Amino acid sequence: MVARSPIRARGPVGREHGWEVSTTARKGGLELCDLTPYSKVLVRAGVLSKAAEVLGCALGLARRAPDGTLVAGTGPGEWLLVSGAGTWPALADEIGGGDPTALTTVVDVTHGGFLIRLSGADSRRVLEKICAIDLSDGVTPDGAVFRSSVARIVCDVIRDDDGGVRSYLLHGDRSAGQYLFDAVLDAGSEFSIGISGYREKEA
Amino acid sequence: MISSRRRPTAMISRLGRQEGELIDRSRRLSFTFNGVEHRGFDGDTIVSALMAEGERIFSRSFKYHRPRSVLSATFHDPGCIVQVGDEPNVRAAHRRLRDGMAVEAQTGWPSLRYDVGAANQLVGRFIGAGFYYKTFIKPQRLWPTYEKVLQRFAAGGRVQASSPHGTYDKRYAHPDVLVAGGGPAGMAAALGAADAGANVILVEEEYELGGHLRFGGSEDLVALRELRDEVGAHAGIEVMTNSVVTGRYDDNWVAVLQRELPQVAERLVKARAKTLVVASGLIERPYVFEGNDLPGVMLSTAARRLVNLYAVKPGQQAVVFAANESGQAAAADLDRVGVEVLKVVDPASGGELVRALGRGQLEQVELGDGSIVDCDLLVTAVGWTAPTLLVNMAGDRPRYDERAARFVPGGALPDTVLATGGIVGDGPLQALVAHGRATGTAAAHRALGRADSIDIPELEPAPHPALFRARTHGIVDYSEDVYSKDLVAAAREGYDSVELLKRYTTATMGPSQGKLETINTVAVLAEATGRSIEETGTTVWRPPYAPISLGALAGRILEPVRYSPMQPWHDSHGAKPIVAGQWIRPEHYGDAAAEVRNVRENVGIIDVSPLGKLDLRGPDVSKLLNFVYVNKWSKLDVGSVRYGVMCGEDGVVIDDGVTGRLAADHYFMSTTSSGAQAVHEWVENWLQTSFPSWQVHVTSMVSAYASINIAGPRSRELLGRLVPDVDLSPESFSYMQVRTGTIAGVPGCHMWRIGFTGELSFEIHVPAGYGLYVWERLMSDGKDLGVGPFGLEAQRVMRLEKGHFIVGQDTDGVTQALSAGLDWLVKLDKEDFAGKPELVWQHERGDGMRLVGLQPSDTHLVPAEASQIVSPSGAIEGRITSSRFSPTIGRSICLGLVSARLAVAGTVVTVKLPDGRHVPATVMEHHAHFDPEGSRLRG
Amino acid sequence: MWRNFELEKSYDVVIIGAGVHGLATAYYLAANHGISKVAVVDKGYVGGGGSGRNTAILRSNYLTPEGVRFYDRSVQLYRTLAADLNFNVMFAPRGHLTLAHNDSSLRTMRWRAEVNKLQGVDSEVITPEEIKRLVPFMDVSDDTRYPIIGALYHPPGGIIRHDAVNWGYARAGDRLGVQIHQNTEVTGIRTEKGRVSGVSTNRGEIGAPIVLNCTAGWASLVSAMAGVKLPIITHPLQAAVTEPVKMFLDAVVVSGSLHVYVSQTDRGELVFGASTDPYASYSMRGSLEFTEELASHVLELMPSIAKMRVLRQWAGLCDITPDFSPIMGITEVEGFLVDVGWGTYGFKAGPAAAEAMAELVATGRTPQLIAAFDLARFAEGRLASERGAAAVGH
Amino acid sequence: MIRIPCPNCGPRNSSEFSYFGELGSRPAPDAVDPAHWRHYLYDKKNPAGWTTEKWYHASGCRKFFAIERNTLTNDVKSGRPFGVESSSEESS
Repeated sequence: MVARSPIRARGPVGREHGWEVSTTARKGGLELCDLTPYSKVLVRAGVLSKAAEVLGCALGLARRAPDGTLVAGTGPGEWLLVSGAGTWPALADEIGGGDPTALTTVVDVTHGGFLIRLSGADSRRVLEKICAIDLSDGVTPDGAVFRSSVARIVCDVIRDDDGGVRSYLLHGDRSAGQYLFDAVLDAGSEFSIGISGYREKEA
Repeated sequence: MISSRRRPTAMISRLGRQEGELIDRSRRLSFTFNGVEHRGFDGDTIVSALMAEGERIFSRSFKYHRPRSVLSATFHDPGCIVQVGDEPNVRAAHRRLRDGMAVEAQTGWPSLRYDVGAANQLVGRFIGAGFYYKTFIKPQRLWPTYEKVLQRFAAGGRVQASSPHGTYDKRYAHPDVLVAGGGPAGMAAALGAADAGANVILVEEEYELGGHLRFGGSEDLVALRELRDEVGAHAGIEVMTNSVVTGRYDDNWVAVLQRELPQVAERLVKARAKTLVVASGLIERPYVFEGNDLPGVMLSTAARRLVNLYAVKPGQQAVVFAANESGQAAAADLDRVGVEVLKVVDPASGGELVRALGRGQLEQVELGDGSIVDCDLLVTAVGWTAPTLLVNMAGDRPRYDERAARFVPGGALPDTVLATGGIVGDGPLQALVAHGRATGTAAAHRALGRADSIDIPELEPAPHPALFRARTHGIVDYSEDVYSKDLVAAAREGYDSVELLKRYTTATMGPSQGKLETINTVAVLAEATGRSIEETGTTVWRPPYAPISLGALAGRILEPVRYSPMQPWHDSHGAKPIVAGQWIRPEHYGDAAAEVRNVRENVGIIDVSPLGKLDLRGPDVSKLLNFVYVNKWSKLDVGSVRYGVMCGEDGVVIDDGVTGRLAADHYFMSTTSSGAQAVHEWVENWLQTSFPSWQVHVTSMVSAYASINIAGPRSRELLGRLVPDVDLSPESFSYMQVRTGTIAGVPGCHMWRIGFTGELSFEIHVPAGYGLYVWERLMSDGKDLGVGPFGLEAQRVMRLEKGHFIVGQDTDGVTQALSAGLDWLVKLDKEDFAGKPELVWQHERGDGMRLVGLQPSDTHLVPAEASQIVSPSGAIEGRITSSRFSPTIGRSICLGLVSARLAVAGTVVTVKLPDGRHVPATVMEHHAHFDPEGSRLRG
Repeated sequence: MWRNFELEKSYDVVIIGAGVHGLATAYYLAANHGISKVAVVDKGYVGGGGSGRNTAILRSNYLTPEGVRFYDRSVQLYRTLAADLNFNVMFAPRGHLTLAHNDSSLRTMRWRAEVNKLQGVDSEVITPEEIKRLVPFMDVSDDTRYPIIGALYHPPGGIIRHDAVNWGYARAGDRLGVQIHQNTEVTGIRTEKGRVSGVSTNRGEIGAPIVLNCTAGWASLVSAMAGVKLPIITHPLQAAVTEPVKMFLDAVVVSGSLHVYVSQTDRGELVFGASTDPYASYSMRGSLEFTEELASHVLELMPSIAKMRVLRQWAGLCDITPDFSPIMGITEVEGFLVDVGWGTYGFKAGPAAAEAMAELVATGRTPQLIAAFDLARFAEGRLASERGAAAVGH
Repeated sequence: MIRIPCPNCGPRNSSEFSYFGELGSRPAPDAVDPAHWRHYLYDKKNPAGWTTEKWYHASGCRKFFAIERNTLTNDVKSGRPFGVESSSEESS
């Protein structure tokens, strides 16, 4: 039994948590990485609900829970939880109990989306070729979240710098994963973008 | 007669080093012009290199094929448009020379020098403006023939079908301040804005910053270096040279075209500028007089550019008609480099220019005192045009300033747009810089939301004599070959408003879009009609400011493509791909009929992943379903699924699909593939805007599940081998039910007993990451059962055999639910649902079209889809909407929409085939041609 | 040419809008029915609206029998127009191709072809190879993003010089006694007891027992002056033209799926259009995204012309009706007639609409040719089914 | 590219949105006569000036909202969401 990302694994291939992944080593610099195997959970609840309080993250912002889960406020009353492959974010269980005052929904969307990470000092210059949002630090600093069109695909974009290096997570509809991955690579070719393999415990 | 071109009496040659020259004399480049080898320097434009080598004619005019040379020596020079390799219409007075360029003149047959088309000059006035409208009228059938002849004279270069697309790019930018124009005022504005803390983009059309300072004297060059250094050192300013702001659209959406970048041919920058500073400078305008298009007649700034930027001597003996300082400066430049300035004619002291004379090039100038001066260069300096496009696009209307004899911005700019430099007014360098700086600071303050006001010094247009036309008539529009006489004649005919005149004569419609021509057109019209220029008004400038390639506008090709998780398998198993919206799907794997037979006899699997899938949760889902579907949903048991049809508020069918109830408050809806997004929006629209109190969460799951339909008599056996935890027996899992379980070890799969094909079938929805794995397991584990893949074509055949309609194929944009034969489904006794009133009325009327099954009498004749059903008199009574040959029952089968009165079983209708034959077909009792009772799929 | 007149106190007929519809209606009133005490009033200049802003494509390959019959009449009138008006309108029937990129659009093409043939109009579905022969620059390979799988070929379709048509009708009408009043803006429409009595303008009052609304872009606002509501939404429609190059494209090419149409003028320019702007607006300022979309779609079809440059873009206003079909004929206000709601099809319909409207004015009876396009159809639920194939279709 | 002020996401390019036209109100389906229903379906005010219309942020928050827009200038006043949960907002 094997699960596959919509993005064709390049270079040497291995298995992680039942997913086929690329094991190409990181080279540093501007790079693009397929993290689709990560667990992704969509939470819908009222903005004033108990769930919202537990998630502790307003629309447009992301934070990390103690267990490492990335919580992103992706819409009004909507959150995306990202945790390591094969895990289930503890937060999802905390809020899953239900709220009698407002409908709360927790949906596993791990298989519904691609998740890729674009990182490197030039990542902004790559992204601003295909995304109309202002990527300056003043408008979208580290921890900023927005949903918009990237290369004509709707994506959740999370600015999630990696040890001081500018980095973006892109999450969108799985079927367009290969297309978007290629589009980012194409936009990044001017800046010598590279591909790196799957990284564990990265989120 | 053929006009000939004599060699210039003396070779126009390269001058010694000029202080502000742009050429790098250490870097020689070679290129060809009309196949002949030439050499130039790095930094040369194509035209400066050619002129340095003695070439003078770069094109022939559009209508009369008159020889054309340098006029303005700028991008907009109408006489300097050439073909470079496979690139047409290159601006040769702007484009930098590159080693190996193959430059060709675009007009002139058989050559620039001996041009047959120049014979048009003989007929002269005969093909003046409006000529076409008044001739070639009879006989009318000959117009296409005349047209072909006229087309040969079309201006412009050539495109080639073999040209590669090339690399183009786009990017977005979000500057606080964008400055359009990198002359002194523009540079100062950028500095003023950046010093105030703004992020600035500074855009300059030329290859380097500086504007007119570049071809000025030593003082100008010193000032230029200072400004340029300061700009270059400022971290807050991004400079884009050889770039042009092509337009300012609503909400300060500013388009910048960057040309000739290292890795891309052109890049379109789309900037959302908080404020825009327009510093587009001034364009020198030509003077209208007889012979004003002769090679050797040029503008003062053209002469100064050639001399100072490219060290090219534009002539040997010159007359300068100087109404302003620019003319005086040109005379001084020419004198300095050894051109014999025979006469400087100053209109302020009564000097008058009457006409230029010469055959093929300037030979003599006639002045107002009757004197004739032999010369090969005539320089005119009669005033300026403010290119106001960008401020006009921001809502400003130009106003004529009579004192300055030019149109200026009208003063009605929004807060987000400011102007500085020559477009606003004139002044010494310090005044331009001061105005630019203050304007830049003000722009930054507005962009950054600072309240403090900035004092911007006055900058007024300087008085200038109103000189437009001499006492002779000449060319007004060089690229269109429109003479002032043509304009006068057209105005007399009644085309006496500037818009009508423009359209009738095509003046201002050529490559420079009126930058050089509009003011003279207006002035001549004003003169002809006895109105003032102010009363006459000007035409509306239209974007883009400079032409922009289709490649740059298109940018990278970003056409999203969506793939199913099983696409790699399809690719490696010979699937013929078909484009279905953004999706690529298998049409068949070689033999659709065999795929049909295999499903009917054994078992087949089809990838239906693009199906719309909506996860619906909450206590009010059944209310929602009751509203959006035409049938009833209140009593759907957990574990059951139901078919539903959605209509718009006009009763027209918009989608269909099945929805299952997975748990008390959890439903799963499937929609058509093409309707997936529209249905999602449709559902959200009702929920959010009409029923906000209903508690329903909708999540699109299109991509979350790989969807596979397993169809055929052996489908149960096949699926059973992979499913350990669900009892698939008909007793416990009957038709129109849904179960959730494990398939091939993959948990959380939904299994539906439904069937579009009419066979016993299971539609499984597998977490997408496992889709390919499960597909491969179905293929390998079902080998002995004869499992095979089938594609869309086989599915289309089988659904037609079964009589299932396809929304958008068997229905169209006006097909209401009852016309689709859905009387059985529509529940008019429901309190409310989308489109209900229209369906109530349709039911009462009972008219319109009806979808029916049809079988042609000739069992092997398949009428093409869209064949019309006609009455004996030829009136249209319906059409075939779907047709195929059924391998299962061995005959042709159809669905069709027919008039209600024909929709009676047994009626024989007449089908008109595309080849004209009329054939009979019989209306059937059912839509289904095969197993109408449904015993197979219920089995 | 046409003359300028002082406004008279009253006319037999006042026509609002000096575009092709208004000018041609005036001409046919005078030429066919001897009614020449007619004023055509316009707030701008002759042909300054949609009639001078369209891409001048003529065709009759519509989807419904009534649509085909109607537009075919228009093409017939255009064919002889130069001789009729003694003004060369430069009609060039170069052939018109509507590309199909998928099964469903190919089916619609065949549907149109079959309906066309039944009305005696020359239309045929052709193959990619035949398309390539007609348009050598077209990429008909099947490895493109949206492969071309066929086309509706309509040989009688072509292009014309739109200004010449406007001016030709204006000149001819003027010669027959029609008065054209430019810069004359209608500010009100007067009615008495449910019938029209005249119009108010910025140059004074005019009395008239019959007033025609022949405007585009402003049709619903003008009708509202008479108290008549129209089911119209106004959207800008943009167009663009490139720099000229030597002739390489003979036919008119339309792709509904890619929302683009293109032809090459005798001057060598490519003229492009697309679908209407995505939201209602009276703005004619144009947008950048229009040219971007246009370029990317044109290059899908003809990738080798990437180096051609767009020289100018502009916009006009289109009055879109719910069924993408016009509204012609009487209204609930007696004497107030409409010839509106043309969406993107107005120019090509001009002569036939005008001929029929003139007949309606002269005889008081709605000609059969336009009966299906009455205003009452919306309230009565009898929409014309051009919507069945509502893609771009210029 | 005009900007549309999404009440949730702030101003965004109009290409991120679907346009749903003038706001109208749906007649009760049982009492309605054809003329009124079709007035609801087809008739629009189509003003040259300010109008209230419905937009959907398809590429963003996926919420419907109403804005005031001037159809001559494309000026837009801030958007207002439909049926928000906080009781302080009026739904329309």
